[in-house]
Amino acid sequence: MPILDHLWILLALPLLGSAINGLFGKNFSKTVVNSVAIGSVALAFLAAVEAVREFVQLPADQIPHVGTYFTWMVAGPFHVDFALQIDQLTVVMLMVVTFVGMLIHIYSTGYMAHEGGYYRFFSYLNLFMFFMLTLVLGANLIVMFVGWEGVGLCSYLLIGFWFLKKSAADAGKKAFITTRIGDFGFTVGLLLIFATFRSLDFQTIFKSLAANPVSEGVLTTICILLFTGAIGKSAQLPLYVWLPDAMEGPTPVSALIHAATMVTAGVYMVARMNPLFSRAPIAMLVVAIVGAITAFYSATIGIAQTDIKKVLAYSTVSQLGYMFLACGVGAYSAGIFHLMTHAFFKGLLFLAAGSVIHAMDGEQDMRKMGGLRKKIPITFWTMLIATLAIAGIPGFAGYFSKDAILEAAATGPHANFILWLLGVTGALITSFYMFRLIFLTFFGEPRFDEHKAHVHESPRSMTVPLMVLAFLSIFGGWFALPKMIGGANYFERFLAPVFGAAEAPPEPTSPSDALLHALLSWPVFVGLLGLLIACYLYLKRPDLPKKLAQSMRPLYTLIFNKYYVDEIYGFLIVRPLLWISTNVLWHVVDEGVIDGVVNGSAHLARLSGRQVRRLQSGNTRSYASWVLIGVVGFTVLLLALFVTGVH
Amino acid sequence: MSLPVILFFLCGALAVAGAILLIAAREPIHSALALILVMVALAVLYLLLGAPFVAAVQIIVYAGAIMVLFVFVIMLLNMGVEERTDFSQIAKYFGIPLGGVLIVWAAYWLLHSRPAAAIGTGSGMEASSTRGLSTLLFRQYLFPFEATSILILIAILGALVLARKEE
Amino acid sequence: MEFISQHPVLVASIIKIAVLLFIVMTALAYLTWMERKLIAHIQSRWGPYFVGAHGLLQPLADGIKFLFKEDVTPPGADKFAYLLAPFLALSLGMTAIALIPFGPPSVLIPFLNQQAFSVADVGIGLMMVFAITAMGVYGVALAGWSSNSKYPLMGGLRSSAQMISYEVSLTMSVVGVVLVAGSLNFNEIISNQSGYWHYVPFIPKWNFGPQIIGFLCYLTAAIAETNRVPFDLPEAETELVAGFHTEYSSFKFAMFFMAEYANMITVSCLATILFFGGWLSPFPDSWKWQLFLPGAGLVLLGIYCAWDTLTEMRGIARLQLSVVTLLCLGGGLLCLVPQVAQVIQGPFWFTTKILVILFFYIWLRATLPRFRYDQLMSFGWKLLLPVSLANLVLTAGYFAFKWTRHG
Amino acid sequence: MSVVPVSYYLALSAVLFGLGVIAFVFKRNIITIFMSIELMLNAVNLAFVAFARAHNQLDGLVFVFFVIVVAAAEAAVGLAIVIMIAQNRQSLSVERMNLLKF
Repeated sequence: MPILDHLWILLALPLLGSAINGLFGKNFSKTVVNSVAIGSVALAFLAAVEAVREFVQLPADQIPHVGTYFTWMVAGPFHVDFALQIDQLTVVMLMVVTFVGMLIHIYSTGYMAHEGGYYRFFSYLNLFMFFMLTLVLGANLIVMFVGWEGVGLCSYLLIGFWFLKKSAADAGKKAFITTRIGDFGFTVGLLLIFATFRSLDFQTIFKSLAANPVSEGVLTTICILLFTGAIGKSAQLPLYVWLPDAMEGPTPVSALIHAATMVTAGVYMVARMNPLFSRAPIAMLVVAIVGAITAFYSATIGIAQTDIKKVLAYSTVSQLGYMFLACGVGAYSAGIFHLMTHAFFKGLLFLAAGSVIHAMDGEQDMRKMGGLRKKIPITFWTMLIATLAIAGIPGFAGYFSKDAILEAAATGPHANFILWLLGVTGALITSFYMFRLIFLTFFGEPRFDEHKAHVHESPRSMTVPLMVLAFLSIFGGWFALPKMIGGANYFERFLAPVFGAAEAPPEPTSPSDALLHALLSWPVFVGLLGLLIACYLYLKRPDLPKKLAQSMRPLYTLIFNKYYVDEIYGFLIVRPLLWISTNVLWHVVDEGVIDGVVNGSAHLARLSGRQVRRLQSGNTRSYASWVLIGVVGFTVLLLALFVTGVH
Repeated sequence: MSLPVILFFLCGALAVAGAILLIAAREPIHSALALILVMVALAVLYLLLGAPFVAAVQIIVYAGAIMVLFVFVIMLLNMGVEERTDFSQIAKYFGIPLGGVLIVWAAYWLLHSRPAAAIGTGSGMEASSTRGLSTLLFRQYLFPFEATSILILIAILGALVLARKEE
Repeated sequence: MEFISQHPVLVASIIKIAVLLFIVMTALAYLTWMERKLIAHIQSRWGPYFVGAHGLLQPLADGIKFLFKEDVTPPGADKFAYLLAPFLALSLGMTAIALIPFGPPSVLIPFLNQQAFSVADVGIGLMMVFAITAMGVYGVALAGWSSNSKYPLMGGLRSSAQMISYEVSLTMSVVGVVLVAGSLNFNEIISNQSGYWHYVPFIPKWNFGPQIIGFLCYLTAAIAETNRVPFDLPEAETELVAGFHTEYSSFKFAMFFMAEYANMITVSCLATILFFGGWLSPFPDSWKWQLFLPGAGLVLLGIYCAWDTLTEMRGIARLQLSVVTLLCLGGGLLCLVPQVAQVIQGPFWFTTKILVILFFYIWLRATLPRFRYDQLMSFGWKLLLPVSLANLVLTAGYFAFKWTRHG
Repeated sequence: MSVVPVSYYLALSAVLFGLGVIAFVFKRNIITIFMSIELMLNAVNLAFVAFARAHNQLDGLVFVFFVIVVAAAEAAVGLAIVIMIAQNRQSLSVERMNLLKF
């Protein structure tokens, strides 16, 4: 059977796995849980592959291919089907999600081997896959929104997986609430869209948009509202604060949700809605600005972090910034491209970091590491590859995508020098702190007690995914290779039908200067520069960083404390909120009004009961008399009616 | 004043008297006897109404079995006369008067409401009524009939369970 | 005169009731005599002998004795119920007999054109009889309760329990007959039994044959219903002095006695009607000589009495017996008159059959020991009822089969 | 008058029923209260028969049968219960059986 007509299978498989593990997993052995979880995801992956195979053979006029399964809700003009669609963009996301997801499932079996609530973890993970696929496949904004919120839920559950640890539970809450703020905007955006287009179905929206132009103001509002949602979900300024804390969750979770898939949902959404955005220049500009600033800003924070995962978290934030920058300057395909490569290398980075932490028995502070190069070679090499990729060293995946983005920022239709500058600086800092991470972790002398911490390479189940991802981090970007020798980017060409309206096709140039231009581009330069600086500071003169910190203490402390953003938020938002909640909502509204009503009614009931219970005399004759009274009353009534009716 | 009319008033009076006696008597046995009197009187009325079979059943089952059961139980327990306590004010001041009201007023209503449909002695339709009754009972009302048999069975079981001595 | 012509039913009924009462009373009295005599002879004694020839005046003497005895009412007895009980018992016992047809309905009373041989020919006579006998329990129960004494109470309890228990199987055992006859009317039931089995000659088509199980059940239940040996638990002398009527004396006691015998007669009548073809003669109508059987019988009896008078009797007894002789001969000769013979036919057969059954009753009493109470109950519920039910089912099944076969 | 109008029968049944009700409220002895219920049932039966006669339909009589059957069942169970009560409480007065109260 053509699986395209049964896309729901893609959703059903992980959901089934989640249900089985969640309901019965408690009594299963680890093997069973593993086979169920991985099996479901692997099957989903295979189904996705098959779907893509069939998709590729589809004639162009049947794209996007929409499958409507049942009418979900109908209220007057408001009509929502449960419909799934697949087009080029979906294909990319589908492959990324299912494949990386599968790898991370496998990895988790090794990483979580010694954890309690094993089945719970995998049930959540499968559930996440389900929602993520819903998000990606949804053919209308409502279905997409379900996935959108669902992944948020799973992220909450998984961040707080060790809910006995207060920090983890708090982090979960923080993530949920912060994203909720963004989602509020997103929801309003949905309402506005429906109000404008009388539909929430992607194709319908785009068609009607193409047919009769909508006033730019409305579009801008819509786009900015949607973008707030993206800001929340994809951790952009000013709502990025939840992502670093989300590192409380298990590392595979960080890899899957907070690097590879969920956080990129915002980017996906913006790309999906590109017809709207591209008609709203101001919104585009906002997106671009937010993206660029985030990219730069969080990169700077990354410099001073000591927790290995925190560094990666901030780098994720900044990479997401790059993606939005791409979208903002109209290079959606570049954004998605970066999304994909980022999924590979950032996932790899996290997994490798996880492997390091695994090796160090849960130690996350880079200052207590060092010299692990020999002890855990596989982890080291794979992580190095990922770092080269993210730093944008030519030949690695990250190079192509980041280059495409910056080029778009520089020469694209919406080119803007300042944004470009921010991007480039960000790239420099990125490569610097990434290599700082590498050097601190793997080079130099061990800064931990060798005898106490028996460092060991991770099991096969963890290393294999690392290697696979490393492979992808190298070759995952070579779709763009032909561009260097003057061709067009395969990736861009593939995605052209989706973004065609938005993007101008790249003008062909002659091979030689294309190659030259590519190799002499700024990204390469800054990438190498960052590498050198890091090398100098942390290999040649390990004492220098401290001196630097001393010399520019205020800046350092500012950065080290992440610009005190959490504190500021706490002071500006959380404290007032707490105060109002405590003194008004709690003591006045809840205790005074609500409890008053409840207790009052209870008291009333008791009073009346005390009176009425006298009727319950236990004396049959009294009861009989009451019945009799009722009977007489009724007959009187009936006969009265009868009389008036007849005579 | 033809025979049936005389009989009607006679038996009606007997029935009412029996009912009043049932209330007045303090000795349960006397109440039971009064009730039997009522039943017999009613049986005669059924005869008047041309339903001899029902009359017979009334006597056999009601007077002959059910009331015997009552008498039997009264004798078995032999708890003496009933004590006229008045713990229930509501019954004293509302129940009984209301009952009186109900009687008078319902009787009045029934006497005056419908056009007085005449009823003869019903002689001559006895056999036919019995035959028709049986056909009705075993054809149209077969299911309820069987249901009642089940009901009886259940009642027997219930009585047995209740009466059984726990050892 | 004119009232009579207006209400023939009333007048006829009154006359018939009077006659019937007289007959039944005497019958009761002499039933006691018969019983004592029979049992005595079975036990090779003489039985009552000195009051009148063959003790023929014994019942009379007893009656007088009862009348003149002191009537004691135990202290603390419930006066009303205590009085009511014997009246209830006797009157009910009598009333049941009023429904029995002693002869064919064809025979009418002159001038009034009403049936001669049954006081009330009700459409559902059987049901009515059962209704009345069902009420019979109260006599016993009330008597037992109202005497305010230990033994009567127990006797009353026992008998009421026993009676309601056996009444069930009594009714059940009869339903078979009702099915056969397809009617509850006595006359129809009887006329339904007329004729012969065409494949077994000379055996009248009485229900006795096909309903043999029903008959046996009926007989047993009937004996229990009338508290006779071997089911006379309520008045088991050895256990409860005299059961429910221990405290009764003088005429009230007599009434209980008569009530018992009246019930015996009733159930015998029922048995006759239901199983032995009531007033039908066992011989084919073609045999004309059977018309003269009653007369001949009486004459023979008279001749025997005459011989007895001349040989055995002395003094006053001879006188008395000669009176009897004359009565028998006269009656016999009267019965030999054809018209009279025609009329007397039904009652003659009916009484003969009743006498046979009564004889059986007495015979039982002379022979059998008494049941134990629990035996009685378990017998009634666990054996008699199921068997009679089985009989009912069999009969019903037979008819269902038959009717489905042909119309 | 030579025939009895049906309304007379109905009135009689009404009176009997009312008396039954009064008995129910007035009597204190469980068994007699039971009897008053039977009295009411009888009154209803009378009404049934009267109506059956009035409309020349036998269904009413059938209903009478069912009523009687139900009454029999009720008596069987009820009296068993009464016996239990009497054995446990040594009293038949409903007014003394008021454990089930506030």
